[in-house]
This record gives sequence, C-alpha cells and structure tokens, in this order.
Amino acid sequence: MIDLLPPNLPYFASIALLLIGLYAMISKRNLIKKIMGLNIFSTSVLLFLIAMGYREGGAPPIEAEGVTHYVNPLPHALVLTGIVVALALTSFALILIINIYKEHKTLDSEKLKNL
Amino acid sequence: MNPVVIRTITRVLVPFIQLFGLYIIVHGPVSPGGGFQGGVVVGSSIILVALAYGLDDAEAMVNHRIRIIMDCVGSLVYAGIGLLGIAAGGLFLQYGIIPLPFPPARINNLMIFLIGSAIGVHIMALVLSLFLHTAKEAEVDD
Amino acid sequence: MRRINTILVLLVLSAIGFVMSLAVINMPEFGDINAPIHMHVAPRYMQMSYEETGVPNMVTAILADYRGYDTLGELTVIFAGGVAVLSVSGRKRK
Amino acid sequence: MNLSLHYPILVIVILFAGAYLTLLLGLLNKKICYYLAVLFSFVSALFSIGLLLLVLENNTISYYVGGWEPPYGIELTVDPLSAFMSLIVAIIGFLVAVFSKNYIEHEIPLEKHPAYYSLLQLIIGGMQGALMTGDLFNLFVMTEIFSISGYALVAIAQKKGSLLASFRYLLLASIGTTFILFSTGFIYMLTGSLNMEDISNLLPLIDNPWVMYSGLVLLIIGFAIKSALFPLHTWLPDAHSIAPSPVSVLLSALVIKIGAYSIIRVVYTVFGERLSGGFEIIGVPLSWMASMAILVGSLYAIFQTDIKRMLAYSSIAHVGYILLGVSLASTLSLTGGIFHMLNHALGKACLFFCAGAVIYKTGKRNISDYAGLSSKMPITMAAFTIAASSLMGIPPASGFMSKFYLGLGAYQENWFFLAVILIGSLFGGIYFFRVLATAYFSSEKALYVDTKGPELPLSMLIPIVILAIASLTFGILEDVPVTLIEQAVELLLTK
Repeated sequence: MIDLLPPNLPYFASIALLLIGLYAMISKRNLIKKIMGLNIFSTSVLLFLIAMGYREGGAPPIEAEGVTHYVNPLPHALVLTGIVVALALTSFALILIINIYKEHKTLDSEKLKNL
Repeated sequence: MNPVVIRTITRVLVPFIQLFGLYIIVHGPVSPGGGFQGGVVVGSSIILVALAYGLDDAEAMVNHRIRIIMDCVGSLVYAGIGLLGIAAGGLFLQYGIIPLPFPPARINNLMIFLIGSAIGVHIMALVLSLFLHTAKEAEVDD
Repeated sequence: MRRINTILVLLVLSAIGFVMSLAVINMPEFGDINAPIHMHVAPRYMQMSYEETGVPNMVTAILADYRGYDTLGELTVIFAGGVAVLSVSGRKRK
Repeated sequence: MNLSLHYPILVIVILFAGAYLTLLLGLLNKKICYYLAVLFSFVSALFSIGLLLLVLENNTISYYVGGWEPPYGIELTVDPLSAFMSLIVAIIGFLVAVFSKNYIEHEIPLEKHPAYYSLLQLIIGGMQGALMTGDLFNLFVMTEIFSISGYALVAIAQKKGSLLASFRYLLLASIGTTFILFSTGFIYMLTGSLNMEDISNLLPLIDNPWVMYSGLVLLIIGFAIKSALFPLHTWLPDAHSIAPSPVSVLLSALVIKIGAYSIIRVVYTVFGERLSGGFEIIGVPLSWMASMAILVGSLYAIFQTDIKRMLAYSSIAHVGYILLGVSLASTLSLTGGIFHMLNHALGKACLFFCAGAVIYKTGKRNISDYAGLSSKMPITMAAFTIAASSLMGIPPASGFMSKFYLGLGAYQENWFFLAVILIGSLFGGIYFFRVLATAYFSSEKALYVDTKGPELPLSMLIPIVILAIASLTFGILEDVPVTLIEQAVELLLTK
C-alpha cells in the first residue's frame, strides 16, 4: 500500500501545508485565523527541513555503541531554531492582536482596513 | 466548577514537571533535549500554576523583576562564555582554549553544559513572560 | 469584488504550488542514504562530533558548538520577542 | 591578544550584549538606558571603522566563529561591500541612538525606555550580523532578529494605527522570512552545505535546475519583501510613517537596504558562478519590477499630504533605483546602485530626522503646515534642503553622482531604463519642491512655533547637521566612496 504513494510524499505534505497556511493568511478575515495560518505556514518549513534530514533506517543522532548509520543531525538543529523563531513571532503577534482588539473593538480585517 | 481538584493536582504535579524540565536541561548533552526544551517545560509548570490559581499567584512566584534578571543573565552568560574564548586568546565561542585544568574535549563538554543551563534559565523566564504578559493584557478588559 | 480577489489568491497560490511541486518532484528521493545533503558536511558531525566536542548528542554538539553562533542568534531572536512583548504590553490603562 | 582579529564578531556581539545589559540595568534606573545605548552603539561603530580600515588593506576577512573551519562551522566574511554597508549602519545607528533622547521622552512613556533602547541595539546588531555573515542559515537568523525588533519598534509608540501597521508589517514580512528559510532548505538539499562560499563552488556542478531556480526565486522574493520592492511594498508606507521618527530612520534608511544587500549577496556571491552568462533569468524581471517601483513610488509620493508618508513612498522609489542598478549587472550600474545605497541612507535619514524635529517642535506633520518654517527653524530646513536635493539628484549633493552612474549603466543596457530614472528624478523634484516651496516661499507665518530657546536640543541638531554635511561632502569628494565601491564591485563581478 505504502509503495503506491509517491516517494517524496513528506515534501509534498509540506508544500500542501505551505499553501494552506498561505491561503489562511491571505484570505481569512479574522486576525487570529491569519496568525493560525502563519503558524501552519512556518510549520510547513519545519516539516520540510526535518524530512530532508531523514536517511532510510538511520538511528537517532546520538552517539551509541556499534551504530554508524545515523540520520542527518544538522536539520534537527536548524528546526530547533525555526521553532524558536516561530514562537517569538506568534507571541508578539498575539499580544498585538489583543491590543488591536482593545483599540478598535473588532478583529475583522475588512473593517479594520476602513479605519 | 470547583477548582479544588485542579488545584490539588497542580500542587502535586508542579514539582515533578519542574524536576523533569531540569532533567531535560541537564541531560541535554547525552540524550534528546537541551536548554530550549527543558526551559519550556519548567516555564510551563508555572503556567499551570497560573491557570489553576490565577495570574497573581504565578506572578508572586516569579515576578517581573526576577524574570527580566533571569532573561538577561542567561543571555549574558552565553555571550560571556563566547567572549571568554576571545579573552583566552582564541576565537569567539571557542571553548577548548579556555584555560581550565581539563583536556579540551572535557572543557567543551563543560561549556556546552553551562550554555545549555544558561539557555534553560533564559527560556524558562521568557516563556513565562510571554504567557503572563499576554494573559494580563487580555484580562484588563473593561 | 470579493470573488475576483478569491480567484486571484487561488491563482497565485496555485502558481506557487505548481512551481514548488515541480521542484519537489526533482528532489532527491525521501530517505535516500546517498543524497548530496548527507554526503558533504554531515558525515563529519556523525563521525567526529564525540571526539571533537565530548558530547554524544550530535544535535546538541551542533547547536552549542559547531553552530553555536546560530544559537546565540536564536537566543537573541527570542530575547527580541520577549522585549517586543514587553514593549507593547502594559499600555496606558483608562 | 590581537583585538583587530576579532573586529567582525565584536561589532555584532557588543550590540547584543548591550541590549541584554540595557534591559537588565533598566530595572535599576530608566534614565541610564539612553547613555548605555549611545555607548554601545558608539563602541560598535568604532569597531566598524577599524574593520573598514582592515578590509582596505586585506580585501576580504574571514572569521571562523568557534574555531571550526567553514563548511562545518559558521564563517563571517567581510568583503569591501559588507564593510562599507556595516559602516553606514553603524554610523546612522549611532546617530539614531543620539537623536532618540528628547524625541523618545516626548513620545514614549518612561517605563518603556529600557525596551526601546534594547530593541534599538538589537535591530542594529541584527543588521550588522546580516551584513557580515557568510552562512545562509545565519543570514536567516539575523534577518529574523532585525525584523522582530523592527515590528516591535513600529508598535512601541502605541499611537493610533501603529499596532495595525506593525501587524501588517509582521504578517507580510514573516511570509518573506519563511520563504527565505524554505529556499535555504532547497539549497542545502542540493549542495549539503550552508556556507555561501562553499555553495557557490558546489552549485556549478549540480544539474538540477528546477530545485535550484525555485530556491533562488524564493530567496529573492523573501528579500524583496524585506526591501519593499514594488508589488510587495504594501506594508511600507504605514509602518514607516507611523513609527516614531528615529525608528523611521532605521527602517527607511537601513532595514530596506539590508534586503537589497542580501539580494546582491545571494545573486552575486552565492549564485554568481552558477549564473555567470545566464544572469538575465533573474535580472530582467528584477529590473522591470525596479522600474515600476521607481515610477509608482514617486507618483504616489506626489499625492501625499503627510510628510512622513511622502518620505516613505519616496523610499519605495529609491529601493527601485538601487535594485535597478543591481539587476542590470554591469560595473557602472552596480557601482551606481551601491553608491545610491549610501546616498539614500544619508539623505533619507536626514529627511526623517528633520521631519521628526518638526514634529517634536510643533507637533505638525502635514506638508501644508510647513509654511514659513524656514525662518523659525533655519538649520533644520537648510539640512532638509540639502538632503532633498541629494535625493532629487541636484549636482553639488551626492545623490547626483550615484544617479549619474546609474544613468550611464542604464543607458548601456536600454534607453528605457534611463528614461525611467529621469522621469523618477523629475517626480522626485516635484514632491520635494512642493515641501521646499511651502517652507521657504509661502507668505504664511508659522505662528505655532515656540521661538523661545534654541531651535532644537543639541542631541537632535547634531545628527541632522552631520548627515547634511556628509551628503554634501560625498557629492564633492565622490572619489572616496567610489574607489571603495569599485573595489567591491570588482570582487562581486569577477565571480
């Protein structure tokens, strides 16, 4: 069954996530949904990077007796950085949204545009 | 709803969560984990307190001043260890050259451990700051 | 107007999706042991990191030693995020 | 211990450490933060000057952070271009820190001063880091540092609309950074390396055009969002005009330049060898977008009533000039483009400082309120005139020289681009002349200006005067920067 799927499925999944996130960011009117879109969007990169580092049958990248075949550790380090960046962005965006709501009493981007 | 159940469970759980977080920080060099992950776990234990007991109790446990001090000291320790490399005559963030009575790989190991702890301290304060400020911002709404 | 906007958005998205799918199809296969990504820099981390850094966890070795400067930057990013939250919160109460 | 070896890293780390210290000591005393920010940005600027002197001798300096040789560790590469840009960033960053004192006391409540000055150092440090790095992933991290600080600085004054402007900036710019990370992944997947030098050596051996070109295009889109190139500029006018004036200076004079610089880095240094001969794939679309940016930005600027908004639209046009020079890829046009980065940075910084000074003094920001201002604030308006003439391209000021180089380069390529530059300059003349005419020749008197005391506090006057003098000096002694830029361009084009 699994052989029927295209070989680069994880990459395709990350592209699908990217498009979903981008769609939510552009066309959703609620600012919170836009931020959810941003989160999906940045997660897609993380999925892509982590999938890139996988090697068929590789062990976790922690030195162990008698193991020489590990997965690539570098993307893991990059993904950690990516997660932290997304955390910083999201928290700042959320507090902005709270303050925007207090100021304008709405989160609808169409209504906010007319201010 | 009666919060007694939640509060009792929280009181029991918090030390264990913190212990687990510290374990993750300390075991960063040998097992999955490290400063970032452990710091987030420790920070989230206080977030649990904030959820169960209210923001003021969490604020009383780790107040704004302490959080900022932890933040800045964590970052400064990292940058300082980097600058130690320069002071010892090497390059920035070069650990092996720092004059300690160990073999270089051992010094590296020690410094990586120190850096992990610094990151842990920094992140636990920061995650808490992010949560508490955002939550307080949403609460003052009248 | 809204309809036109939606169509435009879908067009742009499908263009991005199309180009990226073409790129993905041409990528080395998922899990390929001999992909260039595993051949050039990574073997050093896999083989030498324990000797060179004294740390068995390669991800930690990369994060804190080989690419320690990135981690300093990462720390600074989240520090900036924290200061950013500080700078916007606690606005004048009425 | 030879400190000169460590200049590249010290320029950056001093500012980061300064940012941490500022927040920490801000707990004790909020007044001290200003002096800390000035001190650290000054020390960093000193190191930056030293770095430029070193680069003039040695051409290119590499610094292996942590002692790991390049493909394994992170390398800082300082070539003449990055040293030149780093000096611009350091000097203008320092002047912004100096300028902030009175203006920020005026606009931001005291309890936020530590955060403001901390963010100020972070944004300058992030830009310095992005300029010096020789590693693709590190470029992403540094870009993220200065972007997040930028979003926060736009929102910090919490005036009407600033939160929304910051949010829009955040939303669009984070699409840009995610694209940058994605394409870093693409390139890493192809080559297995993150070091720019190493990638540029490996890329010609790789035969996988789809992945490579989509990576390149995503990278350019990402940095084009950062530098507000024409169709992606929508965040800029709000963010740059609503931010406090010192922040507008940082964003308008420096941050968008870093985007343009990164495009140069990516196209010429990373992909230079692979693209040699086939540069048109990227250059042609980029040059048309840049031309549109010049025309649209200048046209919009004419119809603005708010001075800072007008300056913001003018920035869109000037990014167009810079990227037009970059995309034409000849020695002349590239020299013009890079020289224009200097001139636009000096000129736009001076203009935003002047606009900020007028806001500080009178609270007015409409162009019509400038009537009769020349007699009340003579030094400010004189500096405004010099900076504006530099951006218009009127001879004694430095902007003329860079537009001259750009025009020559454009004429070699296609008469159309020359026409675009001339029309853009004409529009530039119109919108700046409108302000100058109101300020100098209007019969109304600016009665609302308080004429008691000096025109401006010294901390505001000195940066304005320095920038105006610099604009004039580089117009007369254009040899000094041009020799350096030609050295940089030669290094970029020989790839």
